[in-house]
Amino acid sequence: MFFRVVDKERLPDLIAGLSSDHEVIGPIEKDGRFVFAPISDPSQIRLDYDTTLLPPKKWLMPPEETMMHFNCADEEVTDDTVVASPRVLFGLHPCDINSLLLLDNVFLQGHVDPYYKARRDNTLIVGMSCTPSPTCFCNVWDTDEVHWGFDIFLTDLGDRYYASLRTVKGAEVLDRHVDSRAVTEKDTADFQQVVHEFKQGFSNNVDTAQLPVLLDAKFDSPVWDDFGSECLSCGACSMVCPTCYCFDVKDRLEVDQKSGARVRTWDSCQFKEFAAVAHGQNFREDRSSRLKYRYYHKYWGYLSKFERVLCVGCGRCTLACPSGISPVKVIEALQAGGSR
Amino acid sequence: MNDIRVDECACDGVGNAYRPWPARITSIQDLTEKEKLFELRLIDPEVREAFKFHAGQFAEISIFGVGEAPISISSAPSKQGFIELCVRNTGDVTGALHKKQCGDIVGLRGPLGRGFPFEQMKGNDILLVAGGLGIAPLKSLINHIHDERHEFGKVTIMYGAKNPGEVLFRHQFDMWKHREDFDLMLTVDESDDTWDGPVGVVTKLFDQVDVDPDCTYGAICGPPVMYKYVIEEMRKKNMDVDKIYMSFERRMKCGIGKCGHCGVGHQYACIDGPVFSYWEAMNLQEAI
Amino acid sequence: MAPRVVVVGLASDFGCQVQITNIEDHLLEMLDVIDLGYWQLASSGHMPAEYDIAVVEGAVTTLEHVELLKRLRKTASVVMTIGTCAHTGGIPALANRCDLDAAYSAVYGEGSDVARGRCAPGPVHSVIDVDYQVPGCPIDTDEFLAVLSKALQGLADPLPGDPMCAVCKTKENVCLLDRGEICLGLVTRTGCGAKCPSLGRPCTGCRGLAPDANFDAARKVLASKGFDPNELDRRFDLYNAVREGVR
Amino acid sequence: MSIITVEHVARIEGHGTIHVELEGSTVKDVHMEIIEPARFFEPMVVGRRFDEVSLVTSRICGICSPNHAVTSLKAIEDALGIQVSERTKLLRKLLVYGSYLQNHATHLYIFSAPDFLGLPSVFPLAETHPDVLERALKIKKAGNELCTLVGGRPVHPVTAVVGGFTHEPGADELEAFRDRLLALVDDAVVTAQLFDSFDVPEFASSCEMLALADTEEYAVYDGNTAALEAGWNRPVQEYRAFIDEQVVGHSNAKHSTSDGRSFMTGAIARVNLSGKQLMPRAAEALASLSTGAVGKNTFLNNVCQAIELIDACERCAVYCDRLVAEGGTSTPVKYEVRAGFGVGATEAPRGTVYHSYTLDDDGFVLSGDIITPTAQNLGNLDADMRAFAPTVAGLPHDEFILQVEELVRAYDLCLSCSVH
Ligand SMILES: Cc1cc2nc3c(=O)[nH]c(=O)nc-3n(C[C@H](O)[C@H](O)[C@H](O)COP(=O)(O)OP(=O)(O)OC[C@H]3O[C@@H](n4cnc5c(N)ncnc54)[C@H](O)[C@@H]3O)c2cc1C
Ligand code: SF4
Ligand code: SF4
Ligand code: SF4
Repeated sequence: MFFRVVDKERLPDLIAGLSSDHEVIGPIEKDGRFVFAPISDPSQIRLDYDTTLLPPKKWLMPPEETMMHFNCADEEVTDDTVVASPRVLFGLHPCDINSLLLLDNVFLQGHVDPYYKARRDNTLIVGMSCTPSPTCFCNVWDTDEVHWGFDIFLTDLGDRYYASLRTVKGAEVLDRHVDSRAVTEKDTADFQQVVHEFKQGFSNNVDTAQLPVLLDAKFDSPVWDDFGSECLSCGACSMVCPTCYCFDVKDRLEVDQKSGARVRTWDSCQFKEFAAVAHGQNFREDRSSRLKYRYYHKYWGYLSKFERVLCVGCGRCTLACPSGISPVKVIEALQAGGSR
Repeated sequence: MNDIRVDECACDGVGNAYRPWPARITSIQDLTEKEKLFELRLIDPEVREAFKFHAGQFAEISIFGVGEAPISISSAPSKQGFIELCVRNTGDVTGALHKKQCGDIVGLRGPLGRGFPFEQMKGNDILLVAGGLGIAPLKSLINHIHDERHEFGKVTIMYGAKNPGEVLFRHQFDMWKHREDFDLMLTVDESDDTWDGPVGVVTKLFDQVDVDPDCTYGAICGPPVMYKYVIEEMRKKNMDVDKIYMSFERRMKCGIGKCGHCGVGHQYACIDGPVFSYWEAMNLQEAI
Repeated sequence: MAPRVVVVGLASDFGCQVQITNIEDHLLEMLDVIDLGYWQLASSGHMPAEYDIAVVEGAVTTLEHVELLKRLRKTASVVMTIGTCAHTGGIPALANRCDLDAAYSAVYGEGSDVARGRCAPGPVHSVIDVDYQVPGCPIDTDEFLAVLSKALQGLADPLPGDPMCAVCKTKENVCLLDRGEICLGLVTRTGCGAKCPSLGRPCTGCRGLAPDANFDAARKVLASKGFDPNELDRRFDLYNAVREGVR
Repeated sequence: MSIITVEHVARIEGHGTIHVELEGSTVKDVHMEIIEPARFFEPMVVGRRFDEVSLVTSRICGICSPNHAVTSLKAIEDALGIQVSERTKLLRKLLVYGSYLQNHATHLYIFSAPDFLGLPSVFPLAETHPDVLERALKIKKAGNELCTLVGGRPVHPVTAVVGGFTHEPGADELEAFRDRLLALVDDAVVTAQLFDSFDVPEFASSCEMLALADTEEYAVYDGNTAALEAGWNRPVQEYRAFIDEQVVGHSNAKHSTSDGRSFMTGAIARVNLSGKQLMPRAAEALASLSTGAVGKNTFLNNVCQAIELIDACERCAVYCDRLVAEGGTSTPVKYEVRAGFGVGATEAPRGTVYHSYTLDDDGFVLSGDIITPTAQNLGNLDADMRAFAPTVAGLPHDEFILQVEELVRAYDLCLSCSVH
């Protein structure tokens, strides 16, 4: 990786430059919180954002997307293309960039998911350093740092950015759109100082020792019933999670009943029908088993395949859950062993 | 940068893995009141050629406007160009499929999942235990063994159905029995006057067999409640935990490890299974 | 042959039938795939003797309605209800919360002779079996078309059973509970695209109780946000006064 | 004596039966029986909180739901002493006009036009007069979309709450809609010409006419109630003093009188009272009517609705522009909950609608009173039928019935409203 330094005042140049041939998506304010949305004017962007309501996954795998159009009479697919236009995801925090790496594992390995891949291939990622907020616990999973999965990463040094350039594309757009200069020793020293302070800023320090073992060993723990009784099975946690990727597939017919579209929508393992099969059998009928499964899959199922947990500690689920259920509380309860 | 279209992006060589391919129904056989046996032939020769499967794998059957359903392939991998599916009418897709006629077209995607370790099983005795519709995936294995019968030792099939009317593939079993390729043991939960065989759950049949645990592979498929009891019997016969295989049914939307529905313990039934060894299954929460 | 459809209104504001006329862009296409046998709102003519699909709007409030429904169930192979009135009793069923006789006297005066033959307002499924339901006050036209399509194909009723919040999240709404309002999306059946919360108004429960709702937990949520937990029940009554009728 | 009944009269909103008693060809009695079941809205709002009232009353009618919502909000605000912003008023007027476009297009084309074209419904027009059907659906759709733009959906607005709106359309949406409305003016003019071209009987109702009237503009949201013949003009707060309701034996809906006289409310009353305040193209259409003036021929209510369509398109375009240009906010104003009594009135497509509520200290409703346009018009409809039926009693049976039905439909009844 190599590095450049960009003055803060010059940042709008980068955004404006990127806008000339990309759709630039960045954090903007909405009703006192933030969302990733198209930026029409660089001044809209709010790089001081804590976290967004929905994670960046929605720009790679929208909540609802058409997979193909079909014709019923001959069971023929008439169109299964998706057009992915060039995009920049601007200002992603390390946790969110890491979340994309976790999604990549699922969608780009084995049978490649062409819809995700098309968008991913055509998306440039500009990361941005952040300040820990009370619900963050990325430090726990080492997802507070990111070393791959972006084109440019900007670390805020107060009056300037320390820009890490990961890809040729990243280096090229930076060079093209904005004045930058070489890194001095002072810059790197300031960078280290900023990172050091950042690492001190976390308030959650969850004990994750032997989590997969705990999940198996305490599979029948009353902890799950306690959380289950408070869970609304609303699925909010899954929707806002940058790493939850489950989906449902449905066919929709046109009014003429002759053609239609196969559509996928975000789904949640918290929904009752999620694991129901024919003949009235449901593998996860009760709330607590569904709530447990979400953690079980995140901290063990996924880990068993990809050697990482399926959580980046962004805290969105904590903010979204009406009942205040959070990974931090769940893991702590499991570690403590008893009920909450 | 330019727009990228899905069809331009290099996927795993076979194009869009979610895209069903048209297949023609070449024959339909009524098996029971609820089950029919469909024979399908993929229309595109290239796709047909690429459709190479193992016993225990499944396919996604698609009827546009209704949806998709995962169905085990019942025919033997050695049978080229066609696949057979034994389908019970239980809902939307299976119901719509049951309404189709010979010559109609449906969508097909696959083969999917991990099947039985056929090569590894060679040279051994085989004990297959099926309950009800569970015979569907096992039939592929039986057919395959049948095609390479000389590679196997003793082959025993235990099959339990609710009542004589629900016994699937009776005709074929009679044929095999006749040729003494297999030891076939059938039982029903409730008998009627057409039945002169054993009555009771399938595990009762274990009293009647000798198993050499050193060289016997087990294969199980049936309703969820069945596995525990069958495994108990197999373990009583000292069969190794890693020589017992079983196929699981879970809800599935994609069949390729993305949609998340078929989670069983820390695995996915669609790509890590649907066939698991008992050793694996023991380590899967909520599996058995 | 296109199945013959009759559209019948019980006690309602006709809003859902109006919503059918509001399918402007697809109205004629829709009339191509069905044979519209009877629709008092839009066409002259009498109810035919034979029909396949009966679409029912409105709550049951009179003995005549009860008889009519029984007749529909006998004749039609498919009964589909549209709207909250038919689904839960809706707003008309709020009348259950008042003394009907007193209400009657209040509206018509003591001993009046009109509006007789009434019964306690309730949902259609309290009288006959229902095959398909389009909940909502009023119905969403797209959902109506989707359910109609399922009915035409004979597929299972696709009514979702989960609460509203997940869809609300996908709309990137700041939760109204966090903005100091009581939102019934916690327990209300999803399927409307979280329309009200997305427009800044709390969910009022018009789609009925989500079968998998956790009412107890939702009361606790309200309490934790500083509201009176019983407000959940009181507010939910608005469209769900016949609570045991909520499916 | 023979009795003719037309049960469940088609193409009206709600269930009603026309009852005619004939002796030979002499009409002995004729009236409208409202069999739409009673729905008890007034007792139902009792005990609900003030901020739930508009949700309940909106469900009085699926067509004029925006009017019931807005009217009850006005009544509640009156009770709580809330003054809403100009911007809120403008948005509410758009909602009201959205229901005009929607209602008038539905009533004219889907309910009434088949009468004049000799068809059972509007749908066969798809074959014979596709342009007419297309125009009908286009206007109707614009009405729906105007309601959706402001209220969030065509029926039962979501965003209108006590004190303001929870959401309002963006400037780009308003500008796009303005363009669309301006493009619709010609369609509305053609509609007026079409209905002007239909033959209607020469008939003069003996009735009084009531509508809101306002010095500022064509009244739909603000204003006092004015009487055309009696010439008075009184604040809506006094509505109980100038409208009496009576229970009549044959109807689940009550009948109304003013000063002992039956009266008419709706488009024809508004055009008579406020015609001078119509927008230019609408005024032009009114001036060029083949009948010269509308006067008191209730059959001409249809044409008056068509003229209001023109006016609505022109006027709403201006409102859209003002909303873009003027700024301000529609965010609900702050208020305190307290006891009180309040009245609200607006002009619904079918006439003036009045709501009033008494609230207790915590803002729960102690009593409510609602008078809908149809409930006001029914008495006059019976009077008109009694006057009109004998003049056509000599016609062949089917034609006789059709003429009576046409009169009924000209009223654009909303029976579900009438039995609120
Ligand atoms: C690996 C595998 C192999 C199978 N092999 C066979 C076979 O050989 N023959 C056979 O008849 N059936 C087989 N099944 C079961 C078959 O897939 C389901 O019965 C079928 O999906 C039901 O689909 P449907 O649309 O007809 O029913 P639906 O109308 O979708 O549903 C009926 C019920 O089934 C549940 N369900 C919905 N989707 C699924 C799903 N994808 N999987 C399971 N249940 C679901 C629903 O919750 C509902 O309760 C297999 C399933 C799996 C996972
Ligand atoms: S589980 Fe929660 S904290 Fe972890 S990535 Fe998902 S939303 Fe963020
Ligand atoms: S957000 Fe909370 S209440 Fe909702 S499903 Fe997730 S854990 Fe349960
Ligand atoms: S606003 Fe309502 S529907 Fe949306 S998340 Fe919050 S409680 Fe759920």
